[in-house]
Amino acid sequence: MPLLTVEHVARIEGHGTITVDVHDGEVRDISMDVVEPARFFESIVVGRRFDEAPLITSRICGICSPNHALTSIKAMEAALGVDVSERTRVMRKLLVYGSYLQNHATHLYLFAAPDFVGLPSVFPLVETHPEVVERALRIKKLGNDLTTLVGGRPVHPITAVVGGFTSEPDPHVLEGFAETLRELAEDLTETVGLFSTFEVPDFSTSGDMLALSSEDDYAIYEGDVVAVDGGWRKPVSAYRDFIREQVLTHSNAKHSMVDGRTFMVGALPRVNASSDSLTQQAKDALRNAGVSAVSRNTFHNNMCQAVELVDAAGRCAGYIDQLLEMGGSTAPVSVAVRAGEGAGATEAPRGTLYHSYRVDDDGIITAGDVITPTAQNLANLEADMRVFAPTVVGLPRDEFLLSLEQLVRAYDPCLSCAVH
Amino acid sequence: MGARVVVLGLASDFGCQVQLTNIEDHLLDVLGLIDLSYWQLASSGHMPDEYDVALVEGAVTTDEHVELLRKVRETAAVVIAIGSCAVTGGIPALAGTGDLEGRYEAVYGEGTDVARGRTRPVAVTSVIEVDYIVPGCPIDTGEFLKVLSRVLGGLSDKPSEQPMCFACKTRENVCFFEKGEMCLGVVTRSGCHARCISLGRPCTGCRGIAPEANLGAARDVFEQHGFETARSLHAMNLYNTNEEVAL
Amino acid sequence: MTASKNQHLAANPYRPWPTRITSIVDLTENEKLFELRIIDDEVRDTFRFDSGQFVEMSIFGVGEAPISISSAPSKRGFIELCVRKAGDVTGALHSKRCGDIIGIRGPFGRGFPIQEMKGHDVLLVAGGLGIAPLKSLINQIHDERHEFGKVTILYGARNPSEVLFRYQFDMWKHRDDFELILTVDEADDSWADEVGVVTKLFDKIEIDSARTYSAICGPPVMYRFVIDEMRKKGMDVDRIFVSFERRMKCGIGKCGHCGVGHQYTCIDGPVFSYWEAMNLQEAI
Amino acid sequence: MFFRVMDQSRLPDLVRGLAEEFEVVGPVAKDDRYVFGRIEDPADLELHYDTTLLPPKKLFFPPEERMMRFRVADNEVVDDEVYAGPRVLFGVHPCDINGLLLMDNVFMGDFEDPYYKARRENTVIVGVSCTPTDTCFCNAWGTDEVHWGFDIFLTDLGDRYFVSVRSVLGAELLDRHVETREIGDADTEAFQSASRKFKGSFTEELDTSQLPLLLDAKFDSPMWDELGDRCLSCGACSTVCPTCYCFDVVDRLEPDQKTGMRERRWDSCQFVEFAAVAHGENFRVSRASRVKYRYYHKQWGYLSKFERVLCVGCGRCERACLAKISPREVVKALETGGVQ
Ligand SMILES: Cc1cc2nc3c(=O)[nH]c(=O)nc-3n(C[C@H](O)[C@H](O)[C@H](O)COP(=O)(O)OP(=O)(O)OC[C@H]3O[C@@H](n4cnc5c(N)ncnc54)[C@H](O)[C@@H]3O)c2cc1C
Ligand code: SF4
Ligand code: SF4
Ligand code: SF4
Repeated sequence: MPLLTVEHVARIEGHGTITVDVHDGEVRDISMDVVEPARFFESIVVGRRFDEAPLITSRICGICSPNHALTSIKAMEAALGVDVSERTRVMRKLLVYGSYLQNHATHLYLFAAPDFVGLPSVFPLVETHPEVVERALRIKKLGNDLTTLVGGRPVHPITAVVGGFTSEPDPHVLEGFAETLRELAEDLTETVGLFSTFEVPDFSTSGDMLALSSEDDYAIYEGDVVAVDGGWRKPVSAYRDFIREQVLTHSNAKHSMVDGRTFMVGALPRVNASSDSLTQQAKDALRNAGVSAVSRNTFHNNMCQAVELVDAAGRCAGYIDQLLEMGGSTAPVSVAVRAGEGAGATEAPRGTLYHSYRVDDDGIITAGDVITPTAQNLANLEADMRVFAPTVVGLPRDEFLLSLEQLVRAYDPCLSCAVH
Repeated sequence: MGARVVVLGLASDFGCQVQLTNIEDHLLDVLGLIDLSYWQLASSGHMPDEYDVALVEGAVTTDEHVELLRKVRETAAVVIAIGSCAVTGGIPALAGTGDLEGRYEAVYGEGTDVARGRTRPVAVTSVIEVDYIVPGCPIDTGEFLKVLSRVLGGLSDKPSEQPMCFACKTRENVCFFEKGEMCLGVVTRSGCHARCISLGRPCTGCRGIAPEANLGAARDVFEQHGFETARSLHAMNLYNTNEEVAL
Repeated sequence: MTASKNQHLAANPYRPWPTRITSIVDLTENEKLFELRIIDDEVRDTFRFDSGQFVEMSIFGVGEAPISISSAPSKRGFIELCVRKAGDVTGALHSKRCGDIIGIRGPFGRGFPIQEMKGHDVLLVAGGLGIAPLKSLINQIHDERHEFGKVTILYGARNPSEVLFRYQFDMWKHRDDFELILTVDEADDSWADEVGVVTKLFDKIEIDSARTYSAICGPPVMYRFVIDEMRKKGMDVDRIFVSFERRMKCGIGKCGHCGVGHQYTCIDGPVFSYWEAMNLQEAI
Repeated sequence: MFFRVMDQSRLPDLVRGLAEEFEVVGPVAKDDRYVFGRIEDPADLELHYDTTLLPPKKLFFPPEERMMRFRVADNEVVDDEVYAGPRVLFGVHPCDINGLLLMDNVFMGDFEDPYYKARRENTVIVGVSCTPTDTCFCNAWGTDEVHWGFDIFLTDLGDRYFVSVRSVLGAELLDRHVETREIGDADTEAFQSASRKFKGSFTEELDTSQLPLLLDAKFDSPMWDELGDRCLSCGACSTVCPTCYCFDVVDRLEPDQKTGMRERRWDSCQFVEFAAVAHGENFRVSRASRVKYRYYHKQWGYLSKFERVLCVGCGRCERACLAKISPREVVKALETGGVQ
């Protein structure tokens, strides 16, 4: 019986396998198995000190580590009743955007783009399209530089701790960076241009879309959770009530549902939820790319990531101007250790990320919970595959499987996150 | 043609592999020197049967990992362990302390069988002999380039053997012990330019215990500054559960 | 002062001079003899050294290693280095071919007191690779044979395959103006000379301690035993000369690595009289 | 040497004036300690500092420094220029000036070190008097006084500075940038009483007699084993020492493996590989032998060449050493025969 598999799907973060059961040209079953081994993060934080949580959980994912660190910090601050300065909040937003620039550039150019030009990787483009590769590296470096500037290094930020930052960038360097951001705006717009030339299947996801949303900003660091279809808005602290996790037998990652439905998180849901808050340049880019702000096409996730890059550049330059003007301090506020429980969320490049902890009187962690974007997306991804596979099953085997891989990569999954 | 290189990830957060892509300024130079034969993160394709250099990231947590490593050791002339997970077991090895089964149930609930063939997590270096190490969580791209250049030039691995304080002093940091905070720099392998400490954060020991560290003397230092041995051991265990660290 | 003799060291004593390998002789499995020619005419023509001095041999990208000059000072235009493959730099040198360019800077250190030795009998004792610096002295004595009295050479190696410069020594064995005794720790069928450690050879030689200068070079463990034998023969402590090997990074008394007691091997040595060495802590 | 008097209110004029011609480096605050850093504004200058974390040696012999660039293919030096811009080092204490003089013996004696020399010759030194802290013991070596090794030296007399001028350049700079006046008897008296007060404020008198002899006589003393057990082999002592000059040399290739640079970095005799040679031989394997060597070299090795002890009593190593191993303790132990 033809059981087709793509083992260790390439150009995604982590190890996953697609298995399709095809009979007489008909797709009987399809699944995405996450074979990435579990590292038991929720269990290993137990018994560690409260301030070690961000450091440990940042190691869930080396790709979006700034988000894990910050989400963990926010949860811990909620548990311990710590308020941080406005300046710290602005710096943290910059750190999240560092993560966006790094991740979106890597995913779009290194992981997704080769599909559209029929290549196994981006490396052959070095010969044929050096300008594209150079642009990709420039954007990625921009993200790395921003993360390093604010967090101390590109992966696993050092300076962000419960209460604030242990070190601040030199104002001259910050100023220079804002300059660079403005100079590279062109690269970002061209990225949207490049992706709008790639044709994507006409497809519509069946799940709901969840994202953070806030009144006054494109919500990536704070806000409430909104369900685009469900039409509701709920506080992050209630996430364990509205997200239901279930353990599967075929995968090391759990699946999630809201209101009994699968759902999607990520750039597309964010744009759906907050398109009004995008910068003007980003709104223009979205319009020029011909993507509607209420698209339900999963494949448009890539385009929305590109649009978020345009948004990020303008927004970060603004944040830097704000930092240079505002005064105040990011020095960690002192933390009075006490027993408590708290949750936090940020929008990671791949979608909403939740952490929550309980600590005892000595500040020792007694329980931890993490729900990552990919863990939320997996059920929806499988549901999408079930709908999408029959539409392409007529293609030659390799092309059929590649189409499925393409759908997987549209979600930009991070499997080591999903399992953690 | 350059050396045939494969990049393999075991149980990890991919952070070190990401660091490999973070060599932006030199990525093209490096790619020009080697023949990158397999890298799941960056390219479609299958693991080849023959190659010269294997870069291994991540801790060993399953039987398949152990098998894979044995094969890698037989095939590759040079094996490089990159990152704390591979070098000392790092954060994933924390799960190896205490009741592994219990952790499994704590995360997945009782009675499910998801993670097949899992073993107590250990470093790559405790399963096979490696030729070069690039410690750190994550690795430093500069240090990686240096090691890679030694590999390509056929030179021996020369990781630092000393604790961090020397480098820390060259960066003119005020010692954390002077501020009443604990710092693991006194026992941790240097080579990172004391980056964390210079950014205001005490060393957490991600590079592993320095072979030349004087642990007995360090215990006295911790105690003299008000940190009981149990507390300092707990801190040291964050990245070093794999080694029997006795203070 | 040697430094002033060699003008090329004045501007930047750390700068190695490009030097071409003009010949390579495989001596044993791990040792090769390299003949080198400094490319710059002026530097080459002004390069002067004493037996017992060393150069820093440099391969860019790998590093430097201090190596004694094996050829005699009288051999002009070329210098010879006898190098054992011991690690990265020496390994890289071993993989070079004839015609390749490496770097050298020097000469450095204090060599054997050749002027003092003239007019006296000479006893030279080498163990293993220690023959490398002594070879320069031996060749110099050979070139100026009439300046010296009786010349005795004792040379020990671990086994016959590790005996260096055998072709040359085999020739000399038949000369009556050199007494040359070779020994190995472990012999094989091909070996017709002595067997046993080098100290055992002292029973076989006659020396007039009052008119003899001696030089010793070999692995650190050898010194004490050889010196005991010499003392038994009544030699003065200030007429016995030893050459030390210590780690070095500069060769010019700055990097601090080669400290031995209160001295530096690179500028105060590597050749010390035994009297000096006795006054150096941790020296022998 | 000639002398002038300068009102303290004039200090900013001098600093600003010097900054027009030179890069000015001086003590600035870092956390609750001090470092030698770039002075952009005279107000940044902290002349009432105790000791800087790193001594001024970092400005002449940096922790990491490129010696030359090379090309691999033909083993050729591409560039070994030393780049040393004109600089003023403002506000150096007598111990540190003496420290530089001791370094000069090594780097500017036989086989002149072009890198050190270029920076040294391009740096104007302005010294400043200090107040001993309880870790200072420069009085033990006579390095509490400084008679040369500076261009200008400012002795603090409260409202004014007693200015000693050592070099022609120092005189010219003073003349060019600040208003000073001739010294009067009152100034000289104030200067003398300041010196007396300074000399009287050291917390202890160290008995350093017969040190070299004691080092040899007690070479096998168990005191070294006790110190060795305590030593962390971290090398902090050598890093912060104004007179420790050991270095390592390493080659680094560019990622294309075609060119590269030879660099030197500070090293420490407290590291185990410091005295290791080929074939597994190591002349100082034990920590005890390494701790001992540091003092042996400073108090005897260097002395045997330059007739001075290689320590200026700045107390930096004592503050930096988490094991609290210090020259004072070693000297006392040698005198009395045991470690506390
Ligand atoms: C004055 C002097 C004369 C010498 N003459 C000769 C000679 O004629 N022929 C010869 O073959 N060898 C000679 N040597 C020894 C030679 O210098 C070392 O074998 C060489 O430096 C090892 O370098 P490497 O890079 O090949 O080894 P590495 O890879 O650097 O190291 C291998 C081993 O050598 C040790 N080592 C590293 N650097 C040095 C160093 N600078 N000095 C000593 N050991 C070091 C290391 O600790 C290690 O154990 C001499 C050494 C000295 C000090
Ligand atoms: S203990 Fe930490 S802060 Fe103190 S000197 Fe060592 S590395 Fe630096
Ligand atoms: S003496 Fe102190 S500072 Fe020096 S290496 Fe030993 S512990 Fe470190
Ligand atoms: S040994 Fe210590 S007191 Fe003496 S100069 Fe060096 S750091 Fe200062």
